[in-house]
Amino acid sequence: MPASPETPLLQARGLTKRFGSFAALSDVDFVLEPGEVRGLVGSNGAGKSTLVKILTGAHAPSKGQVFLRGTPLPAGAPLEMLEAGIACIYQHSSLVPSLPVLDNVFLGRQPTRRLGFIDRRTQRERAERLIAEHGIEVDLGALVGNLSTVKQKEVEILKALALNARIILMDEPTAWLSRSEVTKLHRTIRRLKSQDVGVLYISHVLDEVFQVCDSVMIMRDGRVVWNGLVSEIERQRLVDLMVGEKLGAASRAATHQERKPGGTGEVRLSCKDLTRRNLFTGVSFDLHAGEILCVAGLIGAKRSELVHSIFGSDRFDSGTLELNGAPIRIHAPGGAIASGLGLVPEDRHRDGLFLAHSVAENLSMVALNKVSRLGLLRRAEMNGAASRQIERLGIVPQDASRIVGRLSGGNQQKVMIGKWLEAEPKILILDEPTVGVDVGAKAEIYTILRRLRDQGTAVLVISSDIEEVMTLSDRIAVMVSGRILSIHDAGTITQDELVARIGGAA
Amino acid sequence: MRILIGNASLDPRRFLAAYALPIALVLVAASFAVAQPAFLSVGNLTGIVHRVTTTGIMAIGMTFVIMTGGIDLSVGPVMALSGLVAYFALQAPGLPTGAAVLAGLLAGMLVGAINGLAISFLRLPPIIVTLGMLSIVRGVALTLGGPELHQINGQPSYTFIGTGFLLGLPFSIWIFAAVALVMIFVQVKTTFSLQIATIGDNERAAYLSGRRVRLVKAMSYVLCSLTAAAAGIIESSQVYTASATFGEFGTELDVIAAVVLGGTSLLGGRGSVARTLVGVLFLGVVNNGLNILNVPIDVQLIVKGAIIVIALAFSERVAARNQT
Amino acid sequence: MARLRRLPNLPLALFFVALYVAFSLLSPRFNNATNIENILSGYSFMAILAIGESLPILTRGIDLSVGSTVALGGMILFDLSMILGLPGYIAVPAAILATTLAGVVNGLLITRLRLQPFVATLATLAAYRGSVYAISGRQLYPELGTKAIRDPWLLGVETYFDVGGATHLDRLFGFPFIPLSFFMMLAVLVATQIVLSRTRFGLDLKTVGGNPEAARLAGIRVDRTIVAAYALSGFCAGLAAVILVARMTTSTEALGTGMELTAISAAVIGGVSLQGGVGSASGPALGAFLLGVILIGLTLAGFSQYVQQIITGTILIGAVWYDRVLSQRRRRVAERLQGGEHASIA
Amino acid sequence: MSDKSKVLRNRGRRRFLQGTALGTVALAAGTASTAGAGVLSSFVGKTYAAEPPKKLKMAFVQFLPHTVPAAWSKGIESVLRSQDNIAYELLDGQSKVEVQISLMDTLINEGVAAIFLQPVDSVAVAPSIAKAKRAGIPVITLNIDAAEKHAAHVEMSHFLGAKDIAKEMGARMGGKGKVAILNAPPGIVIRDMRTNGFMQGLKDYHPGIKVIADQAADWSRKKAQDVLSTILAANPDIAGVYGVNDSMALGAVDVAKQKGILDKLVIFGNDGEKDALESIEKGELTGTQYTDVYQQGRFAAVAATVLATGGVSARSFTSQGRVLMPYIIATKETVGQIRPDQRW
Repeated sequence: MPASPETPLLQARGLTKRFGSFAALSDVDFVLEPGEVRGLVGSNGAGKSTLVKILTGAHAPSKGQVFLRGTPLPAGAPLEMLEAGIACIYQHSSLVPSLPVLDNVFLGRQPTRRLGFIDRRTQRERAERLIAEHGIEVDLGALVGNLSTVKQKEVEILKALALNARIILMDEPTAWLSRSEVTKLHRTIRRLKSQDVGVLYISHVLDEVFQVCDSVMIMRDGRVVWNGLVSEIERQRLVDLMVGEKLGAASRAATHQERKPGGTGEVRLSCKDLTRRNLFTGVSFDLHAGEILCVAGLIGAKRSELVHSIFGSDRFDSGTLELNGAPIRIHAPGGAIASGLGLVPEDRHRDGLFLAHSVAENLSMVALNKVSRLGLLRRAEMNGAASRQIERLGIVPQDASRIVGRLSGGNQQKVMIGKWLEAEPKILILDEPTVGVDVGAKAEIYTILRRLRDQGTAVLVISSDIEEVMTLSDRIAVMVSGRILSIHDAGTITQDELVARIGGAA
Repeated sequence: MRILIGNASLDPRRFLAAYALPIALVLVAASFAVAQPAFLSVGNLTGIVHRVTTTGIMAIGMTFVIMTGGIDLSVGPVMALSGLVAYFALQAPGLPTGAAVLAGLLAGMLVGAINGLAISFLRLPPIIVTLGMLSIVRGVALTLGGPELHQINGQPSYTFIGTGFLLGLPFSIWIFAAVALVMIFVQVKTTFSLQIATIGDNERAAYLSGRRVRLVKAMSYVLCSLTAAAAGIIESSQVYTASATFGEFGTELDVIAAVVLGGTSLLGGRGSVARTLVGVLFLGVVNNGLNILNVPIDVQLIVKGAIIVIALAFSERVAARNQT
Repeated sequence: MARLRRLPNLPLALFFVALYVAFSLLSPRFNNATNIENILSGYSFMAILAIGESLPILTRGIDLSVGSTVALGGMILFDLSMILGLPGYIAVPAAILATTLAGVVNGLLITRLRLQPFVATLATLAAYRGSVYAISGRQLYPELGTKAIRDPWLLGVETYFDVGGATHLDRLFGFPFIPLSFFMMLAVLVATQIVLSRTRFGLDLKTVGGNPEAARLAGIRVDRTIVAAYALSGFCAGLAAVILVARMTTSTEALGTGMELTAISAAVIGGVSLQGGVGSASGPALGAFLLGVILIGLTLAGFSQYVQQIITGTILIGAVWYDRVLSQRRRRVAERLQGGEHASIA
Repeated sequence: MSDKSKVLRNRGRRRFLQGTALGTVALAAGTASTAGAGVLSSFVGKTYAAEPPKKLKMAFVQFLPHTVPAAWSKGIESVLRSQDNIAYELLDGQSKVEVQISLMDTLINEGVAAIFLQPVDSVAVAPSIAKAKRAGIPVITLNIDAAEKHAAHVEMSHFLGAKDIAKEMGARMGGKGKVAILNAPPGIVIRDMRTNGFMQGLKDYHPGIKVIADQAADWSRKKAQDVLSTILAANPDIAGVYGVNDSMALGAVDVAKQKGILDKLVIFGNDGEKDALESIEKGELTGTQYTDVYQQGRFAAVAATVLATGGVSARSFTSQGRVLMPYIIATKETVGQIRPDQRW
């Protein structure tokens, strides 16, 4: 039945969620109209994820009620929410790696014939129709686990579309997407708009919010602090509302900083045509002490593979690696660390953190020898080091014994970086250091990296976020499908030129 | 404090979570004591400890393996093997007892090394590797010693291990206590056990943090087999006999049950030797109580199963309640 | 993330064939009709058990209680037909119902009490064995211990079909008589295979094992699925019990001791991943018969009983290793094609 | 005491002699008349006459690795070794019925000349035995008779043995007092036979004696130690302990020694393996049911030889040969009769 003008498509009234004494969400109201794209922004821990969880039925609100076209929805009932047509694209994959794409698209709601037999034909037809409609390229037969992260995201979107949902929640949908794919996604969103689907769009990338959203809702400490049309608010004010005045200023300051191309001029690490078959070829560059070199490129340009090969957690077939002018061969991360390298990996949950362990334990895992003698732990020193890093990185809560799994994304990211700072590497490589991190934390991370640089550390950053590259880099290396296309001093290349080159233009 | 509940605060709910099992232990023990006062007699209490020495020592080693997210089903036959090797070493003229014991322990460690290599370097599923070794080691032991019982005569220094007394307590209990204390220290204080736990938590992250993941993992299996070997030697000297049929099927399950009862998750990542010991005592008390009340075997098994379920469900509940 | 392994059981099948050929060369008596008949009649029940076991494993669980459950089913059959003198067509369904319920209990312990499957079924392993002792007709009426079950409906399970004769294949070569138990195994195999590959339930099983969170978010009734998995495992244990009792014309309290480990080995050899989400029905069945072929083959080849254990263990590890090598090669290829992330270390 | 023990000794010896006689007679009855000769000749180590050209294979399917089947195997071998046309092998049932059955099938398919079988259960193996008969293969069962009639059965009666133990034990306890049984979990018939026999014995001869504890110690000496010391904690006034096998009885002895109550306890085992006999001689273990298991194996082997080579087809057995092994309740007084070469 068509939504009558006065009853909104989705309405939340006084949503409140308490965990023990801590209120993750307090008294949140909002409405979502058909064909509306509503942005939802806020720092990590502002309560965005909690809100999403309530809307998907993963959590039941402690107080408040959600209405679909005026009719109240049951609390904490995933299935009913789905059947009501509320789909969600999560930050972390909700796919089954061991199943083919087709099955994942219809996960839990395969069209079935009698006796719960799956109607393969209908399933495939519907999937193909969707693919055609939304111009998504994916092999329905492939195992999801063998797909790249990007493809997996597309499958997730496909999955949501397959529900022909009236409402789609997107939690950081672009976190792992390259620029071109983001635009593709936005096209999809506009199409959904035209089909009267309501979209709740959560993102830390403010540009996207301004590009795609009609209205925006700003959250802080579990409350909605601003709510209105995008046209009525300008970027700076939004940032301030999100992170509070102080941090806002910090992030402003972060954008204009003096650059030091070539740093101290002393070459720390130099790659001489590193090659790994089918991945990257003839990669050569020098990394100087006291500079930040950003490797810009699209996801899938094999930048992660490159740095893992450098770091020894993966191999390369040919080429040489020189450390301070002397050629070295690194076989395992242990060796890399011993010779002063550090690598902050891309996926903090898969590669970075010990979620069941305390902040202190996580922070000391790389520089274990610093907090131990003869294999004996020194808890005192461990906690000392921990509180030092907590201080330095502004990790909240300031509790070294807190289990990392319970921290917000931004703080987890900080812990992961802090782990490496403890080891005081001469060369620090960061792979997408600010993915899924809010503006405030971003700014802080930038400041940290700059401080490192100024202390003479050589910093290599891999980023798909053009803004980040432009903000952070002293020099920019453009990598396209496994090759370094060119290296520029910051300031000698404009954002648009960079975008063009990343796209593969000569 | 920290020994039992790591770095948990004194928050009452967490406290309860941490002490769910000890509390359950006390309750069960109390009810047995009511039903049969003799349960509390000094003799019986030391009897309980004496009974769990071998299982307990093995459970300590198993804790580390399970903390890595692995499991070791091969401990039973290792007991038999180490006992036999020690026995044959004792037959060698002029070989000191110490050397014989060492030989037995080495045999065990060899098995552990093979487990470790296969699991951490060939990356095979632990349950299958150790299941295979379960039958391999048994086969080796039987080829070595045959089905006969080899009596250990005239080896006072060897039989002292299992049957001697020191300050009024069985010597094997002292060994148990020593091992327990050392391993608690190792688990709480050393980087080794921290690495073990982190590997269980996120192996790849540990690897990328420059940890020598494979080595550490392999070592945990060596350690586990070592404890099994020690248990085997203790048993063989307790019964003046070495035989390839010792450590019969089911031993490994008892050991694992004790570890899990102690709250070590089979998914790895967290675990505590001290808690394992509580689990060991728990099972010991249950067995002893059921014997002392002369409960028939069928009821015994059912009750044992029920108690395990209840105890775990209880601590699970408490843990879940303060899950935020 | 569940470790990814595609599984055409091809490598296993090849290994099986290779082994079969090897044994045939080693001992003349191995590759003959009688022996094939022995393998079929001696290990079909184990295949059924392994298929059943693979369902809980698919959900990232494990069922250690199958051995005791078999004993439970067996003893119930024994009591019903020996003490109560009930005919097979009542006793058999009753026993299977009981073992299925035993499975349900496992499932409930895991879902309701949130126990780890390993522990829950470890506890029931003890409890069910205890129940077997408790209800054992052999203990209540010692004289029954020396009497055989004569119920035709029950013993009917232990019949053989002269397929060769019917199809005249036996004119070409010595064709084995096929035991009914083998056809039962085939039925279970086909049914399970269809359920796994074609039905919602099968997919839910894999989803629950492959990514429980995703399953929950997709609105799949995770708990119900898990309970069903253990129930089916219990059901298969019941079938196995029926076959065994029909073979032995009695049941013993010790029946099925250690069977769980054999079943698990068979399942894992058959490519069922202990990380959940990955598995088939044909694999475990093949694995079970592989184990049978090994035992019989080594016996015929005249290996000492103790050396046999060593070889069996080695083959078990070897099979998994070989499978791992292949799957890793496949994964690498897949990455090349997909241009995905670097091979994970874990 | 002294004259009482004299009585016992005499009784013991008399029974032993009876037993041996009975044994040979039974053997003769059970097998072809040539068997007697076979027995003798094979004992003096001559090879059996009239060898067919091809090597015959005989196999022993034990239930699980243990001293008793090991000794049987030795006994069997000692006879078969002397006949170079016979190959012998020992197979292990891994204490699993299904494995034992599968091994039977395999041996039948292999067409062995004879199968020695230690059945886990008298009924469970019956179908396999029937199958062997159809294939014309004689099956000789050891200790546990099968429900299916077969070639020959060589047994030491567990029921009667346990019954005598109860009698002997009661006599030494003066017909009253408390007894604890160190038992095995159900699942092997022997366990039931012995337990029932023992209870029957107490009922018949010493109704005054109470069994106050019957606990499973899983055939294991270590478990027996723990279980008994637990039982003792609750009932310090126990006067007798019956271990359903020697290992468990010896476990009881360990405890008694350690608690220094050896003289207060009457401890009986069952099987009669050499460790137990030693312990009896040392005056620690009170007694056990002994039979010459080597001999038992030899009898079986002889029967098998006769059946396999004597042209007697397994099908033609309407009544089965039955060798009742003589046993004695070995105690400090009688243990002396057991020659070193009879100790296993």
